[in-house]
Amino acid sequence: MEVRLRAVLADKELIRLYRQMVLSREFEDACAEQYTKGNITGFLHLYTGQEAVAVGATAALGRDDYILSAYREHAQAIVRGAEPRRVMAELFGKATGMCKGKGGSMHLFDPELSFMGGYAIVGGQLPIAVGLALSAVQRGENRITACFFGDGAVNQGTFHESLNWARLWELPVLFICENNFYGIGTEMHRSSALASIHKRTCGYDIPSEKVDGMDVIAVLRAIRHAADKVREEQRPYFVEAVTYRFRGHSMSDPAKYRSAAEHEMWKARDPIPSFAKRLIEEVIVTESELAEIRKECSEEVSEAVRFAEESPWPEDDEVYEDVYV
Amino acid sequence: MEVRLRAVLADKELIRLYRQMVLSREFEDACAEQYTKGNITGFLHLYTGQEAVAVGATAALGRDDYILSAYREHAQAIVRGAEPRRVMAELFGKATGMCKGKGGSMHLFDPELSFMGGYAIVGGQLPIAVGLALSAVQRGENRITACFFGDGAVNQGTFHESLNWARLWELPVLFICENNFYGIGTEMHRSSALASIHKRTCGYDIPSEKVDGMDVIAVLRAIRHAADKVREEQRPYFVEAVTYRFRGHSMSDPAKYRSAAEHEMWKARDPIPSFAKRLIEEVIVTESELAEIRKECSEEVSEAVRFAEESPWPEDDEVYEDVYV
Amino acid sequence: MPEMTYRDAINLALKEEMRRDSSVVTWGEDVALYEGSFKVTRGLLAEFGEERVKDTPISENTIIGVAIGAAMGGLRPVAELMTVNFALLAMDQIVNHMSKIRYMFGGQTFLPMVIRAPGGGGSQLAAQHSQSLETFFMHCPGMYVAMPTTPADAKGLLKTAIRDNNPVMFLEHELLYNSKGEVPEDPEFLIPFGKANVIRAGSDVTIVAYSRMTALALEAAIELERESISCEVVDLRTLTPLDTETFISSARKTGRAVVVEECWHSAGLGGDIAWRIHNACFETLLVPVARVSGLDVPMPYSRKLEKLCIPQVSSIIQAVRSVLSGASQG
Amino acid sequence: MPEMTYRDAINLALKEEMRRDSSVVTWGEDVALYEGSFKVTRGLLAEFGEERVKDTPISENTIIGVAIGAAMGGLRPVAELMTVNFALLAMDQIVNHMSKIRYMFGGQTFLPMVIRAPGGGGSQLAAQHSQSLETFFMHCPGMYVAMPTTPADAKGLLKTAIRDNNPVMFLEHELLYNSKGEVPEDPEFLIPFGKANVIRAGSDVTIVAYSRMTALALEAAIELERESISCEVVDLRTLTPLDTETFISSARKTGRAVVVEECWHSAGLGGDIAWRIHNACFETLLVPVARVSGLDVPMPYSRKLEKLCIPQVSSIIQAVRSVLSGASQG
Ligand SMILES: Cc1ncc(C[n+]2csc(CCOP(=O)(O)OP(=O)(O)O)c2C)c(N)n1
Ligand SMILES: Cc1ncc(C[n+]2csc(CCOP(=O)(O)OP(=O)(O)O)c2C)c(N)n1
Ligand SMILES: [Mg+2]
Ligand SMILES: [Mg+2]
Repeated sequence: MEVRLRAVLADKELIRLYRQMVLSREFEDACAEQYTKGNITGFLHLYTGQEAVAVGATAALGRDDYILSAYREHAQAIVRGAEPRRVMAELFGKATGMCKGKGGSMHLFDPELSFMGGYAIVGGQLPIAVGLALSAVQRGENRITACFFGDGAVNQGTFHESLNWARLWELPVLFICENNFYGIGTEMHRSSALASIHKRTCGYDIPSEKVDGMDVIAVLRAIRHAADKVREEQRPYFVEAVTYRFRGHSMSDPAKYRSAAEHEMWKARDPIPSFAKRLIEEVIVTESELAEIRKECSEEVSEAVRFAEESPWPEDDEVYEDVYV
Repeated sequence: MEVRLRAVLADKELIRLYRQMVLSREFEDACAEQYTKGNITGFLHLYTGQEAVAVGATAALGRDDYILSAYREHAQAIVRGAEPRRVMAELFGKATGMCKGKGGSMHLFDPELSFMGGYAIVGGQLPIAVGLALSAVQRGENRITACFFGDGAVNQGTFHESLNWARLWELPVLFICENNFYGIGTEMHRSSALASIHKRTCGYDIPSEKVDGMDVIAVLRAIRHAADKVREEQRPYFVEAVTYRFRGHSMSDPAKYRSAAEHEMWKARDPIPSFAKRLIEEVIVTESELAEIRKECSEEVSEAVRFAEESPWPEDDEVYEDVYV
Repeated sequence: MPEMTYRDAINLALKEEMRRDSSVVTWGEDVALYEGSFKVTRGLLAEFGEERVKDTPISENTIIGVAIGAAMGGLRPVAELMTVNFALLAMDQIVNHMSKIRYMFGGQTFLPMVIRAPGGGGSQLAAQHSQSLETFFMHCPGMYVAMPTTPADAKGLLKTAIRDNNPVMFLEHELLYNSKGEVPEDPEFLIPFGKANVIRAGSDVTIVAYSRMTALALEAAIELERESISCEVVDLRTLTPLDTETFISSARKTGRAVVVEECWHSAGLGGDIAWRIHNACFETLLVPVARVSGLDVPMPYSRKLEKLCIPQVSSIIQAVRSVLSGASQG
Repeated sequence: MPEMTYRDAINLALKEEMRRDSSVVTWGEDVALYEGSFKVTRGLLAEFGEERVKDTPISENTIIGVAIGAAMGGLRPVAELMTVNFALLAMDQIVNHMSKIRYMFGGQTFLPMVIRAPGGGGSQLAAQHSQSLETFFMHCPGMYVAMPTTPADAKGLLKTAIRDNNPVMFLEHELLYNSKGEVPEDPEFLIPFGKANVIRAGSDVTIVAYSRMTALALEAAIELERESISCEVVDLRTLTPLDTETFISSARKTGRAVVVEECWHSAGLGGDIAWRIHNACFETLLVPVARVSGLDVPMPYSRKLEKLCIPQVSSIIQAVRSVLSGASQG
């Protein structure tokens, strides 16, 4: 039985979830277009299809809670509050970008938002998340650390070491595995001995659960519950969000390793229209209001692209800055 | 209820187990003495107290089965068939040593014995063991790979990666964790979130069990069973042998972090006299026969020391040999 | 001789060696079903099957460790690291194990294995995906290091690497995969290790380079020829073993040398090479050996900045001009 | 000034900084209860308690990763790697993360952290436990690298490292722990980074060294003085930042230089240093810069062989004699 939306959040907040998912989707679509035009270069990993995870999880976290992610993190940064235009400018490699054009798509970061970075080494962010959680505890800050990573990351040594460590030192880390079934072209059951990811925490005595990552409300509730546990008990918790990416791994991947049927099945579970349907069914919003939101998001993204296009390149001297303090 | 010894092995074999444990013990005692004299240098990690594990496990393995270990491996090599004098010469750094004096205490190796090495990086031997198992399968050889490691190694990334890999590729690896409760001075429950080591295999769907590592017969039976499973099913298996080292971590460690009571409790469970008692009780051997074995072992070890002392140093040119084929 | 890309030349070398010797096997992340992140292993799974062409978990240290064990057990594994940046997760198995096992076990075993890894910068992949780590591998004894520049060398060196009984780090350059050249069809075409290639003869200055840097040096040489500056370009081919003889005799002849390295400048391998020239040609060198190196900064994403960090044809030209004008770089 | 060992000087620096600043914390394998495998952290747990002095699992990559996160979050961690050999298990966090984070995030964060790691050879610990990996760290931009020789420098440099807002690789030498020297008691005694120390003045030849190699160079200089050979010994102190100025002006003055590096020769940092001297002193150098380096082999266990692999006083003396006789090394 699905929960009634109003039992979870106020109308305004529910609408905000919808807006964030749409904004994320629009943003990624614009990225794809700009990549084709050659304005965005390098690796570009889009989040299309997984929006419910970032949006639901972020809504369930406190403003001060730290968030870390991998390289598929545009949406996570934007949902957290990063201005789309500064993210887009970063992807264009412009001086006005979030990281002055030095990081690009895979390395968004904003300490003001407690958004502690996108990392491009699979599994690399996990020990760093544990360290951030430790600093919060030792500094007496009431913030937990939420760390996103993919199903491919669970076979890295750092996954093991970090889970063991977080539990051993009793640190408030919320591990969130976005299981989209593939690490590039390799399906999970071909890389993991135990393909039920959340069960892998048994070796560390860390409680875990699985949630439907295509349902923004389910994600929100699961993360809310998990974050509460982490905050109260000052111990790690693990959530596996089952989701799907509608595009290839990165822009250079046509994703031929997936069957059309599989793809269609998941497309039918697109988190955005399904949430729209619920919002309308529960009379929280009208279709025309949703259309208006979509239009606003689309405009915001167009504005972001314009801003990125018009922004200046970094000065040459910038290359030597930021190596050392 | 203890099993009757003769139900497990023939008398001759039982006596051989005793001899091997005594030889190992004598060998390590001689090492300690030669270290004090300055004939053995570098790190020296003695196996004293853990003999039942190497002896019981090796007796349960086939002659062609690969064995790998960490740096506390003198006994494992000798029990496998390495001549004590060649091991002692190695520890002296002499040209007649098992590895021509290049490896020393931590790097014994003899491919003729399928003894595939002592490794000094905690956890380093695990992926190598997986690779050896793979080669055996692909070459159609009916040998399994037994990999020893300590309780301290289970928190390394390689532990996780290797267990996952061995199960995923269905490789005949027998993981044997010698749990002596300490990694140098750090007690297991202070480094492992889940201090029951054999339970950690739950995340990899690898069956495991725990065995009393102070009882040579218990070890033999457990490893026999495990090795059979591995060989038949061509899948990994995991045994935790609970044991204790009677000395410090290495010669430079006075082991002050352990209480006298704890130490005494374990000393009372010394695998050698307790096995002697059973051999006598079950009328397999007489006390005077055992005394004779002890004398022989002691002489063999003295001979090994003499051999090592009298052996020549490697020639200087040897330093350039063996870097490349 | 047919023309083919560097990518296809590597692919062909793999196929030929796998056909020739059934103990040659390969694995890595996405090398089988996906046919490689850079499509270098295209067709391998189809031809050789799952037994010999395997996808792995994302566990780099273990990818290498399993190769070590398999090599010790009699296979000839070619392990792919998706990019050389991930070799940093496997330094334990590469440096602590692979390079030392034969020696520390007194020569009683050997490791006939190859690690293939694409690397280098220039595609705006930012700091964690743009490294040139050849100095690390050249620094560590106990393994060979090959860095081919041309498709023909890529084929010939990889075949030698696979047949060699020592561990070989085979470093490919991501920006060379689409470059084309003639490649001998002969399945016995091998290029020996430790033989640098004078890829262009010249008399005024010696340029020592490897991998993509050689390609840039060649472009620079062609451009400089218009100004009647004659450059001799030495392509190292393998960093270990290092053919000092060839670049030293070239530098002795020209009296001037420029060393081009894509890696970072500080403690970069170019320092060692420059020192070898200085040491051997002390009397004949007319000016100090110049170095053109990657900038000592993590790689920035923005293409405008990235360009400043990687040696360019223009920076090589400038270095050649400066050694010809006799100025030292400071 | 009190005399103390290098070990105690490091211990004192840790204690002083932990007293001064409660955000300084330390962890590593066996650093707390066991007080360190080399007893460098003696007394720390007793004085500062479990909150600030922690034992860790044997998980090197995570030891460093946790320090990175903690530093980002406002602590000032000093992470100990039991020996530098285990840094190879942590190269992912050290090179892919620690050294790049500030840069790739556009300067929005900084990592005030120190990695302490003892290293070097000479105790018959064999191939996996005897490495000198300083070239790796000097090669990688984005971190500082300190390698103290004397107890006073050990104290002063470690205090600077802890107060610095950049990541610092602080490399101690296992064979120096028991060496003694005078150490200032002043808790504000700091030694700046990037300032080499002319530890002995001389006029005939410049010896450039670091860590234990400086101690050997000093011994060599004393012995050579008996033959009226006057050596100037420059102790680099930090490899990054590198004080090129000091050794270049020394070499310009003496006209001869010997660079001593404990690490492997091929692509060793000594090549870069020798090149810098060559490049800057081209006109004034009388002979090629000589290098005394670790042998390009994995370290053998046998003490007879091990000795041949590590620079000795005698090999430095020989190199000095050879540069004075004008012979190049080839
Ligand atoms: C250490 C490391 N190894 C390999 C890669 C190459 N790589 C990038 S993404 C990826 C797959 C990761 O899959 P997953 O964790 O499931 O994340 P997803 O892409 O599905 O979001 C791989 C292998 C990398 N970036 N880092
Ligand atoms: C990667 C690595 N880290 C640290 C060490 C130092 N070290 C040597 S033995 C040891 C403890 C290992 O304990 P355990 O695995 O329980 O084996 P035991 O010594 O008890 O036989 C440590 C930390 C090492 N050799 N390798
Ligand atoms: Mg995935
Ligand atoms: Mg132990």
